[in-house]
Amino acid sequence: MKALVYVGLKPGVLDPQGRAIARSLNDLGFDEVTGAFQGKVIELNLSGDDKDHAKARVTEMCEKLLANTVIESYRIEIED
Amino acid sequence: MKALVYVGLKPGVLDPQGRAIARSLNDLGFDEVTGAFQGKVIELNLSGDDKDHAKARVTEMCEKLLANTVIESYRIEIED
Amino acid sequence: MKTAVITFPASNCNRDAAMALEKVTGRPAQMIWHRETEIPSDIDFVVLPGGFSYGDYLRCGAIASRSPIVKDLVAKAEKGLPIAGFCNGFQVLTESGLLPGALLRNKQLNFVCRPQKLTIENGNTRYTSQYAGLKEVIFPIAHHDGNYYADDATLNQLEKEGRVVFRYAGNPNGSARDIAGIVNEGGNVFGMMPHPERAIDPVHGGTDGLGLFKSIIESI
Amino acid sequence: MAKKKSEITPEIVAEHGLTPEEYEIILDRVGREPNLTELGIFSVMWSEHCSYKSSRRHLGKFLTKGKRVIQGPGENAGVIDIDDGDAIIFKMESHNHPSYIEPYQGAATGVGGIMRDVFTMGARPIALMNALRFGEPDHWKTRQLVKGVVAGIGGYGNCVGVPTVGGETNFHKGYNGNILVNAMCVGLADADNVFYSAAKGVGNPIFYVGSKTGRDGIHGATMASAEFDDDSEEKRPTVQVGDPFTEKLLIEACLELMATDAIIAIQDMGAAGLTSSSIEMADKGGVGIQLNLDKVPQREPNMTAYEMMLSESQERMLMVIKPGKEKLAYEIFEKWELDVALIGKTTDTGRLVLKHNRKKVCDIPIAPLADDAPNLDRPYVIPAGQPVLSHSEVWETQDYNDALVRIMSHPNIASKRWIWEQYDRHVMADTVDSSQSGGDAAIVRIHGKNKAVAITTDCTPRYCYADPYEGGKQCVAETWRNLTAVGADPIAITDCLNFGNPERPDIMGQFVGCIEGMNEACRAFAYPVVSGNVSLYNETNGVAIPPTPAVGGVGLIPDLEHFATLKGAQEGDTLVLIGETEGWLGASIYLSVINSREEGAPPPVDLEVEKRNGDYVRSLIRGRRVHAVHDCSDGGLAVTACEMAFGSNIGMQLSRSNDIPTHAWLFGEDQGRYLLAVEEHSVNPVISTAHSKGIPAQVVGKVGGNRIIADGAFDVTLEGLREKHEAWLPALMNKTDA
Ligand SMILES: Nc1ncnc2c1ncn2[C@@H]1O[C@H](COP(=O)(O)OP(=O)(O)O)[C@@H](O)[C@H]1O
Ligand SMILES: [Mg+2]
Repeated sequence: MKALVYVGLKPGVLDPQGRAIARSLNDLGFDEVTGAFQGKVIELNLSGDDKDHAKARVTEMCEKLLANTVIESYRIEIED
Repeated sequence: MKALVYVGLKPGVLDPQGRAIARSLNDLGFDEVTGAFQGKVIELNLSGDDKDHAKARVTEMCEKLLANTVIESYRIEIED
Repeated sequence: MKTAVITFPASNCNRDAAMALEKVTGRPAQMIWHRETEIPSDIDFVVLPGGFSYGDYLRCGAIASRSPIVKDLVAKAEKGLPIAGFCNGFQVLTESGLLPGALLRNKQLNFVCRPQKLTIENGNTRYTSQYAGLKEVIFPIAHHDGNYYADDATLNQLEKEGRVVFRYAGNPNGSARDIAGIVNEGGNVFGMMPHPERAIDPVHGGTDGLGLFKSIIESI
Repeated sequence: MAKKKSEITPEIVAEHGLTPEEYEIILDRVGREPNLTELGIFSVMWSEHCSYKSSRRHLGKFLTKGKRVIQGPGENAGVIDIDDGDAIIFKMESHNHPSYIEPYQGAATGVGGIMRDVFTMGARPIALMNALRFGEPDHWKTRQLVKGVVAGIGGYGNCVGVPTVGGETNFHKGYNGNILVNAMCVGLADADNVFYSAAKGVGNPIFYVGSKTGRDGIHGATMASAEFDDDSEEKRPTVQVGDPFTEKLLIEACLELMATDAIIAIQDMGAAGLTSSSIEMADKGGVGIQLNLDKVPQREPNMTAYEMMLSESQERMLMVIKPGKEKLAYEIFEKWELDVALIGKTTDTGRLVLKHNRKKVCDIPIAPLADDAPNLDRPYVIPAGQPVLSHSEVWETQDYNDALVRIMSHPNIASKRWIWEQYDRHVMADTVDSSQSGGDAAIVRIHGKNKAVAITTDCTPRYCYADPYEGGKQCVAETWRNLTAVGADPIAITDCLNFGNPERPDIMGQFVGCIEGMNEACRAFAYPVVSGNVSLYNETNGVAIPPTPAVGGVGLIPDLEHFATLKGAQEGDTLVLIGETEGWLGASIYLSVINSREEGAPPPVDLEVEKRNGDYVRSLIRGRRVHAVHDCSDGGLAVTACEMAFGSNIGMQLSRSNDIPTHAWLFGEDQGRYLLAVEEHSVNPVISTAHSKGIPAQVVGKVGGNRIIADGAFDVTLEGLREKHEAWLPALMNKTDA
């Protein structure tokens, strides 16, 4: 099984990397870009095949390590 | 419109970050994790409403700035 | 007086911290490997050193903060053990929840290494009492992720309780309210991005860091 | 049965960079047709990068011995004795081609590689330096390259926790298609616990430790020896990625094991990875080696023997362990969370035997890989020197304020703060603060002692281009002068010889000329070469880089109570210039910035005068006769005075002491000179003692105020000039492409 964990800064937390990306894109002539946000995807290979169980475990992983909930929120997708 | 750009290391390129994450998860008792890979997601807010055009433009952004095509590959999703 | 420095994989200011402690206490500091599960009960002061624990992978300090030794550290912090984290050590302290907030990527995005002027905001803490009214010090900074963030409520509380110990005079990294160093409610756990341990010898270009170590050692 | 069709076609031989004649030798030495793996091994061992085939005979000319030399060229790095049982181990290496293709990773892995060369020998790395050359600032690629290279150097060194204490950065159109990234590492070891690479003894276990082997960098060594063309983009996937975290663990683990007596031989896996490390160890130890490739930690499935042997995955070491110490080795490496495996043993066959999937996939004699490596005598023509330019052939500016500002904010003179503030310069807490960032040489204290090493890198490619022999001399002399200027005894050098295509006689002539000039300086100063590296084929579409023999010099400050930097000048001090000023403007910064001309003979270096002047300056520093010292180099007296003013944060006033034309007086680049800030009461003794030794010395100005003034020429504020000096690089880097 595979889990995809998307981790991004919470709204309201300044994202200097995202801002720099938007600015550089504008400077490169991509005027249509009105904002950019940078987040992480963590792909996990998991043994086992119980998707619900996996989801619960990955949630625990997020709370314990993968995300810092002071500044970040996360979203999990489980794939086969 | 919104574009999501996923950027990850090409297969075969060393991913030290992913390795450290997998190890740490194992240490925390998540034995089911057999591998981890870390990538980036960049979310772009775009003006305009032509999706095909947007896709072409975002591809150009990836080649010029968002991905380092020497070691990274990317995937683009356009949303409304 | 016994002091200790915790070493994580790729801590790299552990020796610097130990030298500073030895200079101030006259005794070598004990080095504790992160895999240990207990801080010896006779240790009076613990430093979490700077560096790039676990390569700064995932988030700075995140993986280190889940090390076995940190569990015991958290327990002892609650009982009042003085603990200071500098640079990466500060990141480990916020990641482990011993100090509020988080450290984000520097606003300018680049690593920055320079002598940095700081104002002493609270000269009455266990980490500043020996500065005897001095208002400004210079410590080197050297970091990529030193941009202090906390929500407004937390920041207001820190300020109200006098827990903002140092502020940057000329913000080098985008930190909220120019915050450079803070203490916990109990006043025993302290964290800052600058490196006082690199300002203890004239060779370093200044000795302003000594006051910080003297303060905490004096208070024990 | 029909004869098996030949697997190795002439095309395959050519793709491996081997000539038909070289292939004939291989057929003879192996005694049959080699398989692809064996051919690959010969090809990397005989590549320019590993065999030094174009350069070997010329490198042999260098002075390599001296009373402090413990180990000269031939090992991973050079070793010098700095008394009290301490040894300094250092080397410089290029990572030019990879850095052009992927600047961040190319530069990062360059730093990683040079550190491994140093800690392989038992030293803890204590300082990093970097010598960088980029194309024109407004060339479309330059900014991206600067950004990536600087981030890569900082990213790696900062993480490992070794201070990057100095270096140099030049911009010139000659590097538009080939940047140079040269990294130097200095380490500290116990003089009686230095480790070498000779795998002596039969039946000893061979350990692999560090990161897993992947497919990265395959053919890196041959790429580093190939000229670029417009298809170079195709070669991209071979770029390696560095992991400074693992490097840090490797350093600590190796040093921990080295503190026991478990290691017989140790060698990092650098260019040509497992191939060159195993073969060098076996060849030096006079033994054979047998490896089971199934045991090699692998990152990807289905790797072939060919791929494993040629992979350039980073952060890997190979070592021969004493029998019985296997358990200890495992324990230490596992503690540091590194991959470790026993992959083979030394044998008495003199052959390299590889097994993979239970089959023998390689069985070749080791000696020919080293002994029969091509040693070419390429034809060369040393270019004729350029004519000497007289003062009147160089246009004199009518506006010296403007000229000064233009020179102080010129790419090659402007502040490089934007770069060095991204490097952690103090980690390890032994960097002498006042020595770095713009100083002549960085000073790093020997941990726990009151002595220090001084380190500098220098090269003036425009001089080397104008006259390789004089330029070569000057590079070595400038490092010697920079070490002297901080009060150190210069001890030895490392070098990184960056040139174009050696198959062209004019390029080969630059190479030979530079080496001969360097060597003459080394002999004059008893200042040997103890390690180095050669990077050839720095050429794109037939355009070669300017000849760039970067030199890294190391000196000793026996007592940290006695050193100098350019930062100590004080109000009321007198400026004294040591050395003769004729006003040499050929090949100068003034000529290039103000006249837009790059021509003329470079300033000659009189090695005897250089030595005499330097020894005197050092004695003044040791006798505490001076507040600040700065050597005169690029841009002459004016630039030297401005830099001292910035460093000391105080104004300077230069006054005429001769009657040469103003531009030559202020901007001439005569060699062997030092500017001193001297306390008033010491001025007479300093000058009269100099004169008694036949050393030119004269008062050239005063320290004080907040302006920088030269009589009859310029008059600007210190702050205004500093602003221009500081602004150039940030402005360049913050600009974005239109
Ligand atoms: N220009 C040079 N001057 C002096 N020694 C050199 C020079 N180039 C290479 N050497 C020496 O040749 C040996 C092989 O160098 P190199 O192949 O770069 O080693 P490695 O691959 O281990 O880094 C080293 O001992 C090095 O110091
Ligand atoms: Mg080597």
